[in-house]
Amino acid sequence: MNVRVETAPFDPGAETNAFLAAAEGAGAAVTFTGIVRSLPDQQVAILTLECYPELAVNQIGKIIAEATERFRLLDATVIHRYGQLKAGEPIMQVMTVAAHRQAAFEGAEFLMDYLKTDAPFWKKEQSPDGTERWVEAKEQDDEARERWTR
Amino acid sequence: MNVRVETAPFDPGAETNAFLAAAEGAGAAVTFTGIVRSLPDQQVAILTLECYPELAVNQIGKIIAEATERFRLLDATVIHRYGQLKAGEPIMQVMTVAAHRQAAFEGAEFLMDYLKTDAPFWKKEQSPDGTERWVEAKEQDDEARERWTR
Amino acid sequence: MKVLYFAWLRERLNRGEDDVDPPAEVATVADLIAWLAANDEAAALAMANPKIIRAAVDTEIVPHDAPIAGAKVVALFPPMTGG
Amino acid sequence: MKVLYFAWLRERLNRGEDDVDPPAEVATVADLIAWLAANDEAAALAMANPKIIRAAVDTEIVPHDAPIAGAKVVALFPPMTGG
Repeated sequence: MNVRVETAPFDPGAETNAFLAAAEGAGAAVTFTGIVRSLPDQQVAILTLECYPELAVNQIGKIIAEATERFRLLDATVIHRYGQLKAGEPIMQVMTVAAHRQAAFEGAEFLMDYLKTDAPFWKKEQSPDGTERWVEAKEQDDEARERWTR
Repeated sequence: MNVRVETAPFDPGAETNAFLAAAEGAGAAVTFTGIVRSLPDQQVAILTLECYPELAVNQIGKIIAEATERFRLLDATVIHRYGQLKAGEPIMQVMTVAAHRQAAFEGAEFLMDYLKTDAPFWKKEQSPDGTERWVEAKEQDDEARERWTR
Repeated sequence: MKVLYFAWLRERLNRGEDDVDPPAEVATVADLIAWLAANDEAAALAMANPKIIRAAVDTEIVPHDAPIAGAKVVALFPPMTGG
Repeated sequence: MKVLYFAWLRERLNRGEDDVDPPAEVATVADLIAWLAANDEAAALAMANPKIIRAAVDTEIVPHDAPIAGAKVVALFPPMTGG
């Protein structure tokens, strides 16, 4: 299990390879990479992630521990950046490995759903013209998380 | 969209990075890597994948086209090896990218479920003592695929 | 017409393919399987349970009632175990 | 006791933290929010709708009825938007 909350950029593929190298005997690995999105009708020049790092490490550790037990993951890692990011840059990455594909997929989705609502990061988007806005929490993210408690 | 059916080993992280580089403006990317599994109670020294390559390329192309349309994927790639593989080696990799995480996850799971049952590969396991056995198709794989038709 | 065999079907027949020229009344995949089994003891054993045999005609997966007229390559194989 | 503010709460208050020494009857997170609002106009405006404020006490996320006695750091922040 590994949690990294940091400002520095990371290399998604290199992280996946390092994660896979440590997971011998496993059958299925899932990597999710979140990238700063810029849509034609909602252009983002800079995404600023504010963070409460001590709480983030604590919360993410708990979420990984729960996912690991629930889905019998052999290993899981979460990398989450904060600070100023440009469009196209990786924001965060979740990696899971398990004996079977369903567990690896469900573990990664569980981690993502909880990270969206329970990890202390706050996104502020700056459009190319300099306008800033805080990203609002989405009801659908709460719903996505709720499916794991049903 | 990219389909590769080949015997050569591939580098999972390098493939993810190449895939991500081509997918600008996207928000969510999922990579699934299937690895030759060797469990203590079911040790596998060599996994031989038999393949009908012309049919595999054809079938995987159809499955990707369906996933792309259904989940509005921005891009998807499937790499599937055949021939003799050792425990711990990557067998195959599915990569999807979409604007939102749910689509990227569902697209990758859809591709995996269909690859298990509809792509012409046949696995034969050889244990360390040389015993060989063909892997049997699993009912649960048929069920996993069926969920997409409900 | 070329008939390809894969996996344990190939092993049980001890060959990867046949070149065959079935008569016109062999119209479907099911007919072809029955005809192959009728003409070869190993095929009769290997395909004793036709239900578990999957088929492709000219690199398209098809059901057993699919026609084979004009086909260049028919492939017969067990359930797939890819991924 | 240190109180940390994040995201738009920090911006609206124009500061990232306060050092406070609330009286003993300020027993819970809800009490603390009400007490901060009662003593500061900017806080009153920023926390006008306490329901949307989340809280952590000593790096544990807690509900509004959680006690704050003995806490070193209480953090107040809007709903999280990570991932």
